[in-house]
Amino acid sequence: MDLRYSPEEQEFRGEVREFFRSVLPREIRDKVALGRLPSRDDIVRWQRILNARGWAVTQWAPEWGGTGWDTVRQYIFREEMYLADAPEPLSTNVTLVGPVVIAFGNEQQKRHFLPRIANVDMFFCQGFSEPEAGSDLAALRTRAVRDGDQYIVTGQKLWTSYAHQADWMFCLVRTDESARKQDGISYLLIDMASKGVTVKPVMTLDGGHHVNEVFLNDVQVPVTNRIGEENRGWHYAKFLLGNERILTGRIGLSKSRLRRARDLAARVPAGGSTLAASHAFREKAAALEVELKALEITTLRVLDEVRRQTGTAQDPKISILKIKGSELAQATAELLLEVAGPHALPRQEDWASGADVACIGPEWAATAAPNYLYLRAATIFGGSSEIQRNIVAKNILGI
Amino acid sequence: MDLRYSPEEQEFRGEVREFFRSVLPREIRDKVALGRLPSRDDIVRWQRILNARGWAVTQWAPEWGGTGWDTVRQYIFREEMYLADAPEPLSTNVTLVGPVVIAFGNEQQKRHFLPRIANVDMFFCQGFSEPEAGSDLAALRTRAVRDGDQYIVTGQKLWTSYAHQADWMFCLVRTDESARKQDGISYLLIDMASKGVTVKPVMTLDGGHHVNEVFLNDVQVPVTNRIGEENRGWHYAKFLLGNERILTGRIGLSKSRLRRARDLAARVPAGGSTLAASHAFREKAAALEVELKALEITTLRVLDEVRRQTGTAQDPKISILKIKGSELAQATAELLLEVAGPHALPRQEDWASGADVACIGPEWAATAAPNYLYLRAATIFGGSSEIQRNIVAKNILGI
Amino acid sequence: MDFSLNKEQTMIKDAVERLMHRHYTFAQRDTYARGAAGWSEAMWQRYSEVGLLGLFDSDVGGPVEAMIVMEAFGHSLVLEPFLAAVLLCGRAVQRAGGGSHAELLQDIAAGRLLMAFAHTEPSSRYELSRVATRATCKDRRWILSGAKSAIMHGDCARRLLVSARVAGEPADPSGIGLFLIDAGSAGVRRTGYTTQDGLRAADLVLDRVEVVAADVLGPPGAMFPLIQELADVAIAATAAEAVGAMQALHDMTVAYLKTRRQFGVAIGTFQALQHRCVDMLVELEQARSMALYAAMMASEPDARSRSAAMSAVKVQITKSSRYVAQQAIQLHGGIGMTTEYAASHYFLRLMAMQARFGDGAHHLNALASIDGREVLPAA
Amino acid sequence: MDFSLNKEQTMIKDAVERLMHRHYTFAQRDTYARGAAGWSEAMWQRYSEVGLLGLFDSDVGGPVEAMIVMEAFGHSLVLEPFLAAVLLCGRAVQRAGGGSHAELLQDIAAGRLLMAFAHTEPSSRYELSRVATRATCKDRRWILSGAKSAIMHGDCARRLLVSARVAGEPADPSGIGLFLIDAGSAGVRRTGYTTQDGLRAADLVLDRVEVVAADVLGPPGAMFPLIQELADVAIAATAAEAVGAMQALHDMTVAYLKTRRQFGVAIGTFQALQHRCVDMLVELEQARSMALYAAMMASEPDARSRSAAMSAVKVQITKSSRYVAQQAIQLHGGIGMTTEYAASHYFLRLMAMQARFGDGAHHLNALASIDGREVLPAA
Repeated sequence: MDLRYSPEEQEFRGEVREFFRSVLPREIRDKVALGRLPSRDDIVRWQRILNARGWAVTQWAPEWGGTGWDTVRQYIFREEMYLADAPEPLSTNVTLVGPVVIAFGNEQQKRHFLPRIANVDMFFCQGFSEPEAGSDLAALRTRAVRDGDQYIVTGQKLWTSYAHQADWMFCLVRTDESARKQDGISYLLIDMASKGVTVKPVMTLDGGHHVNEVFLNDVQVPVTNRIGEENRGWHYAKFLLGNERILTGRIGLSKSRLRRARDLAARVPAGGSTLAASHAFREKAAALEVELKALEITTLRVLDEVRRQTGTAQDPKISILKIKGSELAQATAELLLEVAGPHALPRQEDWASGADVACIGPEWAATAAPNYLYLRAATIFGGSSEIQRNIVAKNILGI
Repeated sequence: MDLRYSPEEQEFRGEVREFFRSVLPREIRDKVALGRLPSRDDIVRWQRILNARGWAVTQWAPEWGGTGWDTVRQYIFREEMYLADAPEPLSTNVTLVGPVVIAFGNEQQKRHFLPRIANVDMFFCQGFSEPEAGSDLAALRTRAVRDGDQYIVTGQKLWTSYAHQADWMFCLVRTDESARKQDGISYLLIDMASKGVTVKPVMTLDGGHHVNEVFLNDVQVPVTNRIGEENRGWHYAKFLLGNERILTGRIGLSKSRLRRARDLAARVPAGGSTLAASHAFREKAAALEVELKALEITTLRVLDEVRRQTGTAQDPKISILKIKGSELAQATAELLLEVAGPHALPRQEDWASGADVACIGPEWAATAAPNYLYLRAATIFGGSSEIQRNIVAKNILGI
Repeated sequence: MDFSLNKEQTMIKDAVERLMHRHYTFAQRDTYARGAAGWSEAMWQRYSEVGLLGLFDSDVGGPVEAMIVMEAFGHSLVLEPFLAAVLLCGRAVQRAGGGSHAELLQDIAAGRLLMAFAHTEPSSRYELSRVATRATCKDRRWILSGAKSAIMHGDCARRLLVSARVAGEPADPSGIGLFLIDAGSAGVRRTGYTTQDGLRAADLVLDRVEVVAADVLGPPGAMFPLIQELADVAIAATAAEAVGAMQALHDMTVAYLKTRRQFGVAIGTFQALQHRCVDMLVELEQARSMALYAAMMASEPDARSRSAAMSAVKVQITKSSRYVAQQAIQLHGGIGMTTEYAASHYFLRLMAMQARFGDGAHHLNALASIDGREVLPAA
Repeated sequence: MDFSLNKEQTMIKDAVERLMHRHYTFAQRDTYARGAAGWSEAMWQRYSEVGLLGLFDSDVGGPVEAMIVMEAFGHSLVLEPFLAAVLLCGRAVQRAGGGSHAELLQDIAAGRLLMAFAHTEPSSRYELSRVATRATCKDRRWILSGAKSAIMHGDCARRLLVSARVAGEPADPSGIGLFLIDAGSAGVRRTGYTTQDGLRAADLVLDRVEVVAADVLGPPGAMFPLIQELADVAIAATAAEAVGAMQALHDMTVAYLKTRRQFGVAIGTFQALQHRCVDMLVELEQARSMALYAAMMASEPDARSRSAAMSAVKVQITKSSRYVAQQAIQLHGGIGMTTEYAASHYFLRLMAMQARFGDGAHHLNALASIDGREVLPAA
């Protein structure tokens, strides 16, 4: 047992850090550092910079562009990415659809889609949730009816991040009404330019446009765009959830937020000195740092088990990473909100969304509220904390 | 609306305060102040002092010795009692069995029992819970079979406070096996000296002897000791629960504990000064004081509604008093434990139980742990916090 | 000790609730918010008609009346500048101006004059005595220079009540004056904007703004006690507003749990969610008690006791608001995240309140700085 | 980065767990606790036989080995003086005594000698450098006078490792020495007692106790760094112990929820209780991670980094222990309150630990006193 990073791992960290330092465009970095949303162009540009270095799809199988790094290196890469204020690689492409195509797509699909996914020549969004299928995802009702070599897809998706920017959507649809609800679902790739696809923005409480309703009205989807077998889509989607959740803790991002809160607190007056000198603030920050440290080690334990193949994606610890990671993301955002104080009051959704407008009050405080607000979704989307607790309870209680 | 105490109420407070100051025996006060258990003799002695003044059974109907005070005065009386470090009047007698006899007993029972209950000539314990009937109290299985003018009672009671000191037990027993579980229960008064009654101590995690198992083996109970109608006992017991819960918050006691924690923190070294000077400690104490103030007003709101007969004992706010009151009792006890620090380590259950033995370490710290420990029961006994939440949920959600 | 309302109070309550019921549905509110002013001039006239705009006057209404109105306003997330113009500026003018500003007061009560309280500054955060704006006296006029920020409804106010330092260091309680200026005066630059909770506000830059002697409120240099009183009035008012908002949010959440179905049942049948609703109610009732305490203590003449009480109020209100608002969104799930649904707007109001008149951390710190076996005055 | 155990570590783990399985059921433990010593001499010999009593020796075992043993001990609530005699005193003698105390070390490892670390005092609370016991040098002998309290297993120790001040003010880190005294020496008065968690302890009064030069450990006046190291070792050890205890308590609670029936069903079917169990698990896993962090950082040579890390460990362990222990009792209901049932004993151990080597508030305060963008050393 040696819980220190090995010299090789430390060297790797240095290499990654230097890479981010040298190639991350300054205007993108500044946006991310200030908590403003990168534009679609920023996302694509950054992903292509990573792809050019061979680091866009690090977790993929090496034959499709993956780096072959073990889980600990993947973690280091992510952590440095957050600390460098770099945007994440586009998660719908990299973490969600790519691995499904690799695992369950046929040769032709892999050759066609994977390079385009890696380079964001196709910008994907995820069509899973529906108005009546939120926490109970398998209750989805969007239907796909076979018609020759096409599916005719009709239904409605909700909470679809990036749908207004995406070229493609990977989508769960019901192909068998008579089966048990998990067993009649298929996994389709849908071209957003298809006739019958309508995207309607859903504005969230931060004032941002992150998510959408997507209406599918007799949309024709070639059967060749189905990944894997008909009616097995639920199992494909579920198969990869574990791996996704390991990263959803986003500890590096929370650490970076905490660091930022401490830096900024030194600028904020309080009690004749600064907020950074207030003991109560310092205890709050220290308590968060402790919890983040603990969660970081919990994460590394899971990653180490995955690396040594002694663990599985069904390990309840993975739900713990999601539960605790989302709480700490919210807590660090709330600390930043506290630091911003009255400077967080002006509502300036355009500025936060990256538009080229003047900022009211100090820039460092202008996204404290929208980030705090949008992060309320961290414990709701991607399997709510209540659902995670149900999963863990089932696994540990066996009831 | 005037939320200040009226001049008459303040005068009343002064009178009560002076009374406690002048008549509370010093050795009893010292025990209570140090968190040690009063003995049976202390309890009886104190109750008789109150009774001599006419203040032992303040909430009872005036014809049976009550004072006729309104609910706000009852509250002031209790608060001053706690702040004076006086023991409570014996709750089993005063709050639990007495009001049931008054409401549902016949004339003869009232004349016989009430004066003895008020003066603790009969020391009562409560025989409600059973091993298989805890939160699900109505599932009790102790049977009473009619045999002429006797009941033959057989069964087992658990968590019976004071059973080892009591002369009498008021007891719920099943008299009809065939009815719905709440409808086959009767309310009996049982002489603890009866043949077939065995008391076995149950030691609790504080090391104290507070509760017992009571085995009832073919115990003969005269039918004249049944209060009210046969099979209506559950409803009698339930009828009075609301009134009891209003007081179970014991805010005065928590306030007194908080005051004590602040006083003692001034004696405890920390960070080159005292714990009382530590900002973190001061914030913790202040936060508790705020919550106690809020709960006090919530309590007074309920009492005011009861006084003006616009409220009922079914008001979900009453469960809130129990939920929050027990949490604050625990939180203040935990703060005292923190103040005591390493001085709380010696286990000296005899000293805490009032025995005449030497105390290890400072006396002020010696009961911090036992009090904290026994108060873990505050959220379990008398309707657990979970049960209270179920009750409120039913009332507000209507599901 | 009496928690009942008297006849006049009951009438005010009924009147406000009737106005809200008729004119302040979520859809109507949305229309007002989208208007140029960001609130409804028609509503303002209605408030005036039922006498609400004169509630700064202690002969007409005290803290209990303010509480009644603010609770109803919180319940409907009212957008109009009642707190800023009436409770704060009206009161300030009445308390400090004496008879000389009777006309101002009539105009306020009649709904003809909007004022705003321009006290907070870009670097003052929550410290009431931190005033860097300077007022210097020259030929019987005062010249004001400095910056003010996050002035509630400062964008629409015709007159501004500005605090400025006539002497002393930036955080000195003594040496602060209050000045009335026209928003259109030379040297006033203001930037109006919408705040997170849909209210309007403004930042001001004052560059050698002239004030005549008649527009000086009270003795310059000695106005800190009044400023502190106004802050305490504001805390009491927002406490009631928060209670109204929390009540509405709790009701909404309970209703949602009864109707939303997942896994084949109403999600209100899940015990974990039920218990969360109960804990929200506990927090709400604790907050309500502290709003009552605030109403009681707002007229306390001893400034130290009053401010300590208001700190306690803010601590509880912040804690309760945070829990109730966060859980309401969580229990609503995705729908709670959208601005189409009312819950998010309640969340925003409850969040924004925390950054006005001192947040929970600020006030807990204030309480912790008081010595004593108890830090709160007795009820 | 590697979380796996090597072969020797796996062997130690198996050996300890085998001992616990065979000889440390709850009933057996109860017998040991009721014995005169309050623990089992036979177990002590068994520990010696499998080599555990030599684990102070850095050639034999490091922090990981200590963690393995302490976790198993926590799981069974072991009563023997392993932490006091082996991890603390053994280590202290080895680190400071050099070769001159080789015999002592052999005796410790063989189970022939029990020692206790007499450092804390009635007024020291959690401040490591607050030592009022005085040592004065006279004719090449040291004379010790003062009082020590809450000395873990100080009642049975034959020799005591006593800290005393040779110079400086009461809280001065410099000026502290470590002295070996026989428990039976003239001038030693000790009061033994049981602690809340069933361990034994003693308070000591030292009245002009003489110590010969050979029994002085290291350079007198410069022993604070070693004391700090011992405190850090103790924190790492109790972290592992707490994890073992929490794991046992969590398992016990889950098992109870499956069997206890109320309202006609197993109470484990109630979602609110299920979720509580999950939150306990979250806290347990967070604590386990920090116990691993402690094992890693215990050998960190930089004292500041090491102590900061241990403060973080104690903060997390305290938080987790508190939650897991309190919820375990709550979920057990009445049965959890009784000493007949094992849960209460776990509660007591987890509670008592908090008052040893600094509670959560003390260590959070320590962390908050460190400046920097991060206060913890990187992993």
